[in-house]
Amino acid sequence: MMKRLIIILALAAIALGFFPLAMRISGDSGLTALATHYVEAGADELGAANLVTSVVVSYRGLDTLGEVMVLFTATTGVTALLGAGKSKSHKKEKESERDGDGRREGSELLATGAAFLFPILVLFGIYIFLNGHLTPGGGFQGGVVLASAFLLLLFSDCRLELNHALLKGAEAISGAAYVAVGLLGLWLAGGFLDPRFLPAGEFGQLFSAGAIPIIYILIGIKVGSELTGIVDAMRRCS
Amino acid sequence: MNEIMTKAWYTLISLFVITNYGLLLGGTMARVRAKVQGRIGQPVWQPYIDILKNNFKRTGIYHGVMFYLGPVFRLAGGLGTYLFIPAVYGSLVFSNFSFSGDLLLVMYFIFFGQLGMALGAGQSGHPYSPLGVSRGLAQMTAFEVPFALSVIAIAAQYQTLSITEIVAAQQGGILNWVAFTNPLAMVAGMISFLGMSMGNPFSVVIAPQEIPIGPPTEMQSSFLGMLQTNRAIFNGAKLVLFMNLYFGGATNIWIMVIKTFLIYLYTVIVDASFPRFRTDQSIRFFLGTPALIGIAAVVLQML
Amino acid sequence: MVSPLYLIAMLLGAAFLHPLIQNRSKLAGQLVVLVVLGATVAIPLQWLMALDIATMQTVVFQTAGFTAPLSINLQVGVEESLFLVIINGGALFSALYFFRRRTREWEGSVQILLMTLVLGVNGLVLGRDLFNLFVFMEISSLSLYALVATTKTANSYEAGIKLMVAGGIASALFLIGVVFLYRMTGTLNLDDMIANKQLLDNKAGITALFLITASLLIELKPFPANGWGADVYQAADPGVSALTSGTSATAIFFVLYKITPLFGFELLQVVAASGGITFIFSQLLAYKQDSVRRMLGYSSIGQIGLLILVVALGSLYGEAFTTTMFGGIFLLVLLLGGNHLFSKAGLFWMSGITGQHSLGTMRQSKTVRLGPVGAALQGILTSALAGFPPFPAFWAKWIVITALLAFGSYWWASIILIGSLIEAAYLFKWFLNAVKSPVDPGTVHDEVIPEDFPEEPVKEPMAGASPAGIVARIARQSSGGWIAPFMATAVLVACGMLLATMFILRGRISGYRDMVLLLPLAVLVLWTVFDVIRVPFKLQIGLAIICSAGYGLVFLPGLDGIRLVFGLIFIAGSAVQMVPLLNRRGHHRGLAGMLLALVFSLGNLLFASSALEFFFSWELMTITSFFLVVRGRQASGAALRYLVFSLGGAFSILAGLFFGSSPLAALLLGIGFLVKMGTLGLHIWLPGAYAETDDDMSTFFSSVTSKAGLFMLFLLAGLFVQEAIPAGFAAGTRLESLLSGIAFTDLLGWLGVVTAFAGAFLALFKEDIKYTLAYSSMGQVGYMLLSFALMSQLGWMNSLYLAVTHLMFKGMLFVAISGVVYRTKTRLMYQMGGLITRMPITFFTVLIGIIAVSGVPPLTGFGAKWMLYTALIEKGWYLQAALAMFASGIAFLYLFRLIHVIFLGQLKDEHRTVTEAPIWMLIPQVVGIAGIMLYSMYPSLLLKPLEAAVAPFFETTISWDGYTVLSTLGYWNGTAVMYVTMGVFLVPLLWLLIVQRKNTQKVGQFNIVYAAERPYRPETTHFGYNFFAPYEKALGFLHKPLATRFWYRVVSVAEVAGSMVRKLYTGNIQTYALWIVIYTSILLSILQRGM
Amino acid sequence: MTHIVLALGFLLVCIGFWGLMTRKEVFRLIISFSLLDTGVHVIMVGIGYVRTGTAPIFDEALAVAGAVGKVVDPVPSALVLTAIVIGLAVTALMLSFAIRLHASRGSLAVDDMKELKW
Amino acid sequence: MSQLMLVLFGLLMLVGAVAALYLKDTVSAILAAGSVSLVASLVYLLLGAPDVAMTEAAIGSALTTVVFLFSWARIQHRPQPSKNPQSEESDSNPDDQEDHQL
Repeated sequence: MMKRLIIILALAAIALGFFPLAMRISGDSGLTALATHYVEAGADELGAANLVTSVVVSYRGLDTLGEVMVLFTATTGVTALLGAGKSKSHKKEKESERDGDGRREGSELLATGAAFLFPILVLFGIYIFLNGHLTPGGGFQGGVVLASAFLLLLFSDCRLELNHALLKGAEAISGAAYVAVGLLGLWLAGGFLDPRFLPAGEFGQLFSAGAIPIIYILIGIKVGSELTGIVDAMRRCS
Repeated sequence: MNEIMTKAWYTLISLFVITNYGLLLGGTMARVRAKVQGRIGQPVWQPYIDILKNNFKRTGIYHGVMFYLGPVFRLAGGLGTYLFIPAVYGSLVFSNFSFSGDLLLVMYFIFFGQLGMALGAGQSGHPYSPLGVSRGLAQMTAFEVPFALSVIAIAAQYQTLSITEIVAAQQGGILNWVAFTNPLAMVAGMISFLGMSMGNPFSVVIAPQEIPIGPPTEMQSSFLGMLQTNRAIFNGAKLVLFMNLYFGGATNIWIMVIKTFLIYLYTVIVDASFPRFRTDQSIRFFLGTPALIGIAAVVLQML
Repeated sequence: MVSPLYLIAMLLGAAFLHPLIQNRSKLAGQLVVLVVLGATVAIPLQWLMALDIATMQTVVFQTAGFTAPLSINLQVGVEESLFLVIINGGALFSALYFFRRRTREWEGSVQILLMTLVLGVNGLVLGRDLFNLFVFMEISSLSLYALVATTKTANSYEAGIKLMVAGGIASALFLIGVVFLYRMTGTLNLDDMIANKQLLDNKAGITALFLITASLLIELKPFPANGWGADVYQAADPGVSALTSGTSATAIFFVLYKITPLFGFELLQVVAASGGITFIFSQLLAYKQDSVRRMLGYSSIGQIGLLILVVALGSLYGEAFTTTMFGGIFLLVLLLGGNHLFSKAGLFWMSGITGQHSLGTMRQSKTVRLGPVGAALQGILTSALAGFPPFPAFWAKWIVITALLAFGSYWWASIILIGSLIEAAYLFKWFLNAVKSPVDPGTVHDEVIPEDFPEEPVKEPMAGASPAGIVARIARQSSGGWIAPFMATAVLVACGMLLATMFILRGRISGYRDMVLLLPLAVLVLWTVFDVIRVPFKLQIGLAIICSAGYGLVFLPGLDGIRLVFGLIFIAGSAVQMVPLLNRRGHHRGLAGMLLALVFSLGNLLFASSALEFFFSWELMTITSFFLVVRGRQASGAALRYLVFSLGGAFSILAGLFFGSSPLAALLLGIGFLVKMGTLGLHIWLPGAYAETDDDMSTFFSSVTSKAGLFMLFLLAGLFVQEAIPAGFAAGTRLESLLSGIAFTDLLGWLGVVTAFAGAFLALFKEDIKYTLAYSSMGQVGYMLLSFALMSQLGWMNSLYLAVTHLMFKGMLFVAISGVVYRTKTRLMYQMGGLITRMPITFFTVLIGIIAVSGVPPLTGFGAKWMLYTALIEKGWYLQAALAMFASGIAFLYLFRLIHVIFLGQLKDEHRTVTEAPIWMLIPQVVGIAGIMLYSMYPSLLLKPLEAAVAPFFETTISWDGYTVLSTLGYWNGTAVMYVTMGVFLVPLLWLLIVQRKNTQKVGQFNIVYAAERPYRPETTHFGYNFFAPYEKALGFLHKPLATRFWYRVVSVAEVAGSMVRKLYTGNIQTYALWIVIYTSILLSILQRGM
Repeated sequence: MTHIVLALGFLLVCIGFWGLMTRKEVFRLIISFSLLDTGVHVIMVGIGYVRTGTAPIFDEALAVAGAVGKVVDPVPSALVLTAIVIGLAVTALMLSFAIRLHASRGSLAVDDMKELKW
Repeated sequence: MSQLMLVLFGLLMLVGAVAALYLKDTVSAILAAGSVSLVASLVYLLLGAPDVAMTEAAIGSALTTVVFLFSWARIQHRPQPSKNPQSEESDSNPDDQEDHQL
């Protein structure tokens, strides 16, 4: 009880500390200088309708690259932690399950549904990251949708072995390609990750905004394969 | 060259006097002691007989180099101690080699003989010799403390460490003696003198000799003779030193004889009337009251 | 200039593609990692070449074709480049370390994670965009999280979760802070934000800044919110710990460093306090640790705390730091950070390679842990971490303390020094545990006396002597794993040498004399090379002797006065005392070099022209002598004490150097020098260090090294004349009149005489001969101190006279005794006896030695006594004189015992075949005897030069009459005394030899008193044990180890504090989280209260 | 509006902290953690909010000219996007640690995680 | 209007959050936490951040929940440690021994 009291006190102290922060901010003070610049000039500079995308992919492209890296690191860690056991013990477990009563497949309905939904989800995912520069959404969201497509497959059949080589390959190649696009920006345009080495195209069209769609495609593939990897490493037949 | 010859003669005379005086004093005191204890005692010249007898023994047995050299060290220590003290104030003959060093030299030269003897005894291989040495040295360090304090008080009083000058400062009447100008120093010094002469109550040092072992047993013939000679000289030297320090020194040899006799008598009387301390008791004793008296003497000089 | 974006792109690409490469070929995968990491070191080096270092030039790189603040930018400057070089260098060595582990499936991921980690930290260092920093922080954190699990133990998972929770909280705080900062300043760019700093100058702004700062601090594991950190260090693979403490923490620290320009006064104070508290408490905690890795972990936490403290203080006291030393705060941070990175990583690797887990079990297992190479590496790394010269931390420590004291920030300075001391204590404790030989219990501080008659002396089992053991050791030492710590060591050594050259020379190479201060380092390097190419030991020592002689010939003639006297003691004395080492057989790696370096650093004390140069030599002396003490068979406990006390003294000196000539300076410097001299109260290191050192090297410590403190006292004598109690203390009270007028010299005088007494008294009761001599040396140094404190011509002359003669007779005694110990294989005196017949020359040496030491005329010792008492009485220090006399009487006791118990009495059966000491040990003895005899015969030969040496300081009070020296009180004619003594000695001798020649006869010792029968065992007739029993009975209460007890009390206070603080770390993840919250909330409320 | 959102965010953060410090099971800690994360994200988005603003996506309804004042700040949105993904990464890694811990210790109770201390 | 909705959503989120902490059944707790994210994405929509809303919905509520469920399933599947609590540690001991030999 004492401890809870201390916790409450400490949290209250922190909340009290936050108070001046919150009081400082209001929704009426308008945009910051930086945001104003983005809003005013962002569309011209990059030709992407979705400003958030401009910021994410281009202005703060290094962040996004780092973010991909974070995900990659996490995937590496997760597969190292969980996949490591798989190579020996996990396989054994699987065999024993196959022999024993653990042999439970996903329900018939789920299997059929998955087979039906899989291509649709994949297409949807691709749509999301292709249109990232025009509408809400982008590489990450699309990647998640892609991953969920695979997730569905995994749900439907727990013995399904994904093609790890392909997954890894896609992950590695798309990552490297992202870096390569960044370097192209450095060589052909203003700087690293500058998408403007491709023509800006017509504002609001699919093929516009320079290399932003390409970057989002690569991110989508990369994120999709990474998340699939994580989920795959974590799953167990249940 | 002539000077050196003269000095050599003087030295011989001085040594001759002190040796004979020491031997006779020893003989006399042995008799006094016997009388006190109700015995007849030995003749006064017994020490001469002992020394001659020992020196004419046919064989002298020794155990090794240090054993051999022990008596030599001892006698050299006695001779040296005496020779660094001016025995009679104003006398050229008895000024000895006091020009080579002051009181400090004498104080430290006393160790020379002690060390040599201790080493010689050590090589005898008998456990009792080092036992005696251990006791003797331990006690020595203890009685040195009041003595040192007393000497420092005197040196502070007269601002000199030269024995000759200390004696000179005490001339001109009995009241100029340190014994009266600085009684505390005198008391401390004279108590430590009791320890130095190793009579009762501080005689546990020579206890191992009383059963038939220890240096007088181990050392015999000419070695023992040397030791006995030394005892006479060394005794004389110490008496002279204390006389010089506390009792105005002597302007001629007779005064010296009287004064040293009285000092010696004092130790013998104490010796005869006290039982014996254990070594640790005597150490504590010397570091107690006498040391405090000595400190008082020194502090008086500082004020 | 290579764009930093290539660096990042390269790392990214390599990490992404690594799985594919790894699939094809493992070797290729490893090569890629090595090449990429190598490039991460090479690229910053290229920047350094391109940048203008003098102006700390920076170049900004934009991304995405827009300029900041629109886009993210990276900044490459001198600071960034230097930090990247060290951080990436550490990571590169880590990669080498990981390659050692040929473990299966982890290999690929470890390599990837290593690269992602490096990417993260590079981004952290280069990035100038706050949110971008967050992303990079997450990259490096996640890599670390995953790496922690490499040991795959439950503990590592537990630690990983704790780490992630803490890291998660930190990230949350960071995010909130960043977004509020963005809202308030309208930018995420750091430079923009610094330009608009005034926008943040309100409660909300500071709070937002604080959130970021708190997040960084939490990542850097502040006390008390750092339990998870220690857990991680304990559980993770040492390689990962090395990355955590070195690479990652250093980079995050750099972020903190980057954002400090944003901080206001209050925030800086809070940060400084947090850093300082973390530093001191971590050291306390580490001291209490039994787990090596946890200990190292706390040490890392503490070091980072120190860095934080330094940066915050540097910003607070800007001017003080920038003006005191070139480069200012950045140089400091670089030195401290780089030093910590490499040394700590190296130590972590060492602990991993050797599998050292727990200090406790190391103590139990009786195996040699480290071979010579390992010991050397660990020794260097430990010294570097503890801040010994020439390693970077030494210079950093110097700058920090200088600046802090210049600014008057005494508390911080003392906290840093105390913390460093504790750190050195436990680091070296570990070092000793790791290298010590199996016979060393590590607790020997005093003589060890067996219960009764001992069994046969135990022969030291040859460690790893069995073929299997040898093979195993070679395999262990040649395996690739050593590369990483070796590289770290190499980097540290190289940097250290470079810095030493930089700082010491400071561009003023005007001749070879300026190089003299660097000689010890050169010697260490050269002799290490000798060891590597297996130059025979005797040749090494021979060269060392020649070199010291050469040093003396080249450099000493330029000196005069007191310096020359000490120069002769340090150099000539050492050269002579090296001779016994020629007696050794086999290889003794590092011994000759260390010894020569010690001699040279001692000599260099003479040439130091600035405080820094002096302190450099002083510390060099400390560390080299420590490594020499360590070599003793059972010396590790004693060595540790020696080190801690020496270092404590050195720190006291360091502090004292900056108080000008105030009483405080005198106090601090005095304490430092007195520690070295081993005066009473500060002496408890002394007996062990002198005695437990190898027998043939004790003599250096006793007769040479102990004089260093004395020399410095002489050099700074002016300081000690002043009154000890500053004016105005207790003004107006009676206390003032009582205390005023007490000068330091009065205190020193009493201290000296009490030391002299205590040394003699303690020596009295020792059965172990080397302890006897050690305490004897302590007593002798007490006399020197007393004489010095007299501040009179005669006093100083005596002090120097003692220094010179003590060198001769104590050196002689130690060498002679080492010969005895060498032959008899025991150090306990009562186990010897009767050796005079077997070792006559040694006996003679000892005889001369003890006569000289005890001050019995006619040998040199008396001169010292004469001058001492004369000077004391002249000065009016009567009571001191009396106590000194008592002490010298007691000295006589133990000296007699020494010679008697060893050489006289009964010869033991097992010593009947003992032969005279080897020739190499006799040579210095003969030299010593010759010296003593010469000076005894003609004291004026020594006295007159000494008189000249002190002539500039005092009015003369002595005069000469032929060979007689006259003082105001008395006189002394050493020559005459010698002649008289010879005369009175020769007469009886000749009497015996000539007159009584025929009738003397030598018989065996049992012949008389035992009537030619032999007692059962010679031991029973040899009175040697507890020789001065009556003294013990009478005054034994005086030799209670009060000082030892006092210092143990001090240590136990530290330990109790450590164990109390330890209780904070319950191991409960929620408690840890709570601590984080409490830490944040407390700092926050302090901060807001301060507004 | 902004203040409500900020308060909501802070409350979520506090609930997250509360769970982190009181729930006795590692799995719940991770859940608390993701709540805390959500709270942080809410705060961030709340800060980017501008009264009467719409999404910063230009289309027929929103022309580039005069968009200032009509749109919310795109920067926090971009930041949150990144933060969410990072949060997922951390959560996934935490979960895998939890799985391994459970596999080796057999327990996820916080009180059983006391091997390492002092 | 939107403020009202915001408050409503906010309350929903808080309730969900508390439920996620205090529901006995872990799966329900996971779902509650997921629902908090889901409502959060609605809040983001209200706040004019559809990108964030989408991401939160996809990642925060969907994927995270799935990952939670998967790992919970995995933990549930093996309530007992493989053999004894120290097994994994003992597995790794060969590593450490290798250290000693090297």
